[in-house]
Amino acid sequence: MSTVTIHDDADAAVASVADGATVLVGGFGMAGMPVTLIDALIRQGATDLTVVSNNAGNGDTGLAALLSAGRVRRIVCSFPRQKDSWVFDGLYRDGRIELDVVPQGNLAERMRAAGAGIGAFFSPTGVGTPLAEGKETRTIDGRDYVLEMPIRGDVALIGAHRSDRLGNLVYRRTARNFGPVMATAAATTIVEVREVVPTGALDPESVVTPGIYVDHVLDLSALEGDVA
Amino acid sequence: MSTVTIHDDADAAVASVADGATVLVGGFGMAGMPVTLIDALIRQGATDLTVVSNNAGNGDTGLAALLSAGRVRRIVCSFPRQKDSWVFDGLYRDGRIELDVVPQGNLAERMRAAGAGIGAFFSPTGVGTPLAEGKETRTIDGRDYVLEMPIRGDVALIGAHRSDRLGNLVYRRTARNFGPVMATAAATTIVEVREVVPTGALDPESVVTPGIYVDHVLDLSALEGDVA
Amino acid sequence: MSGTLEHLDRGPLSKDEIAAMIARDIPDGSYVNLGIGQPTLVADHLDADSGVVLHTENGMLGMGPAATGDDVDPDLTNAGKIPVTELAGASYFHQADSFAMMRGGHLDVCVLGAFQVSGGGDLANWHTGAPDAIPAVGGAMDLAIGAKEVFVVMSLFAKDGTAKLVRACTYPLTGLACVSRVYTEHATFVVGPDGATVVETFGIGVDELRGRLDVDLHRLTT
Amino acid sequence: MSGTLEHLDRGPLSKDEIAAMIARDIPDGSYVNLGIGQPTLVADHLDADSGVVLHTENGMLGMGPAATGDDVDPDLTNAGKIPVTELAGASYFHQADSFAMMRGGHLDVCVLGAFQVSGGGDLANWHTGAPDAIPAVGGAMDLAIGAKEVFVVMSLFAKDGTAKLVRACTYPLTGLACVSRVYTEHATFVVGPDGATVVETFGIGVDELRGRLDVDLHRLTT
Repeated sequence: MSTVTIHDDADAAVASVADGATVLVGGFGMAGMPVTLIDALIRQGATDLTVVSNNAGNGDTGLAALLSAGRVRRIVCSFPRQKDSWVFDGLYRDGRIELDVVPQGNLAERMRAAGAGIGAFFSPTGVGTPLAEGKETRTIDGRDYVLEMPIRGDVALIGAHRSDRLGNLVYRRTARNFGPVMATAAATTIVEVREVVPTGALDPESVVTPGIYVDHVLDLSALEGDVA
Repeated sequence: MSTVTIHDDADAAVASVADGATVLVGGFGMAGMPVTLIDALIRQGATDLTVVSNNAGNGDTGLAALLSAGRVRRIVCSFPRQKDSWVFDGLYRDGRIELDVVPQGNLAERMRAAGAGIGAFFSPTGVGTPLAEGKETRTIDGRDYVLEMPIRGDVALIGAHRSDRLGNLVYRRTARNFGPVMATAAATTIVEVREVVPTGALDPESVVTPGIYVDHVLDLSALEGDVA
Repeated sequence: MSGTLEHLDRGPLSKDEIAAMIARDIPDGSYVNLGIGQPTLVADHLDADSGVVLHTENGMLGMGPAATGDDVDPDLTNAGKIPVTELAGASYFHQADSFAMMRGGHLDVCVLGAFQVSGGGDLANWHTGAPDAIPAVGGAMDLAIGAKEVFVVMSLFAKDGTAKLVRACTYPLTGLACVSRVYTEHATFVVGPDGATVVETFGIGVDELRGRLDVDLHRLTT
Repeated sequence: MSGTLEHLDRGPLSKDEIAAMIARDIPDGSYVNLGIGQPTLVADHLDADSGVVLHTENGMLGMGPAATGDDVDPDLTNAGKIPVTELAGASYFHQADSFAMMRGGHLDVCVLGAFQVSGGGDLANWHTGAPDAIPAVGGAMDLAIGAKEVFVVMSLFAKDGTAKLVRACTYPLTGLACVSRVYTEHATFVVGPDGATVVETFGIGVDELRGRLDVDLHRLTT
């Protein structure tokens, strides 16, 4: 449905996230991370979450704060260990969070598959490594592949640069990263943008995420207005 | 290699196409069809070609002219039969061309798979139909899928709107269609563009085909200058 | 609705009346793909303020009406290669992305023509199976399995009088159990796992339909 | 080159000298991905007119040097989350497209660090296997199997003196038979199906290397 809801209230934007949901969280490090939506999700209280994200939180804000609040049962990511991943590191060493490490390209492609209606695909990444253990393998045209399954989200929380009122999105520089893929892979996609522009103001050639993939848009410029 | 060659001579742009090559030909109908490159390929003389394209030629120009010249042994396409596909229709009824009909989405996804290093993928399209006969099927999460294999090209001939000198491409409106996917799926990608602009003149956010996928660019504006 | 509506005081629907009925059944704000031919007529009956957004599988959301005069642009066509226009809020994407959108279940409705539909919702619309026919499938198989709801618009009977709503398709299939509604000049149907249910009839009654169709027909129940 | 070059009149290479050697071995016009850490140094040794284009797997081609001062933009980082700059002719793309580019074999060279490399070119660089280590793979496995050529830069010996060029990796693998060249402070190697061949040595001879490494070492032949 093209009935995108534009919000000036972060709490309203994330109101529907349920306990036990699988939440796709955009961002590569802090670039593209939907910090305002994550803060609202912490206030909202949903718990027992599975989070799918490239990293497992940086510093003490954003995804790290959600982990710190004890809301995440399991995290699926490619690169949890970083110099500023102390929140995750502590939870993991204490056995308080499950970790599923997925190579970054397989992580992206598995979410793309979910969004694109692909049932499964053969990837050459990870063949012969511990991350392929227990997975079906096949040799095709002389090359070895591992069968990888889609990763679907109940909800995606992503950050973008601008949205129009139909939810068409443009991103900025490498903050684009996982946003476009996650938007396709979740039943409900919630986006925070720096600015909502009138429909028709975005160049149709340059729209990266068509509004069909977007359900809720949080207009950070309206939010900041409220706060000021 | 980023050593893209910019041509003002269509014959030079297609000089390397070999007999027996698999040639991916862009365009949906005439929109995005690289007519000038195809005309040059006819002059170049390569024969016994397999052509992969959405249609099997329209009218008497472009792909239809290549078929008419007897250079195509086999065509892989989704929609050969159209009101102006008389060239193909005649060859097919005379048994002078092989036809492999592939659903349009599978055609696009199979070329994407080739470009993306995916060994094979399970598609729900075509399950239970004659176009899935003889193919492996599998039920995943309660849904039936058919295993589809990549389609690779030796050469892609595509049309785009503009290129910079590194081969970064932008398209225009629905003429984009198969161009970006074919550029990724061929060993050598040859593009005709209306205009070559200086490197740096295209917005990096709006580049649709990064130059890494492009080998030869024919600058139609330079060509038209020659002709005039 | 309490029971099947039998409109016996009028004749069959015109093509425009069928298109209007389909338009009425498309929820506001839907993302919709209209197939080539008769389905295209539905666009003329969608309210401008319905918020319905049209997808064309050659790579666009936000497609506007057919282009005329100076608006004709060879770079902008629909799936039938007819020049069309662009609405505010449109976007363009390549073929793999366009069919990912379709196959991934993101379109709400697609409207297709058909040679045959079975009571269970099987669709045959790409190939007559005739030995001299040139097969051409285009995006039909992707649309059939991709959209959340597949509406078929067709004449109820072929030119030779054969019924096109059937117990089992005899033409080569486009998709299995994919159609949810069928719109014809004589009647509209819901089809699917529970078989075919007659929603409304026009100039013919359910009992007479039963006599002319080789498929179990249910009446709507309250 | 006629035979392995043994530079016995000098000491081991510095990190900058290693980076310069790698830069020298990257053909002009290559599309290159430089891994986090020591591989990043290679960028400082690429000629501006070499036409080499840098890929960063978080979604960019045409990456420029690290950003400083007012050029720092939180929306523009490399794979190590370091702020970087954009060169003319750059382009941005999402993660699925970025890894399609990598997995699809379109990058000419990637340069990675390693814990271990085998003579056959197996790579271990993501996990020490220690029970208390937190595994983190990032794009390493995709890069290992994706680029046309994978160059490894590493110290030849670990801090405890153990050789890192080995007969068979004991650390968990990143990729099988994927590395083509290995650059270390003491020597550079070609590895692959024919085993390890010493290309050049620095401050040590091939025979001494043979004594310190548990891997068959070939000399370059003319």
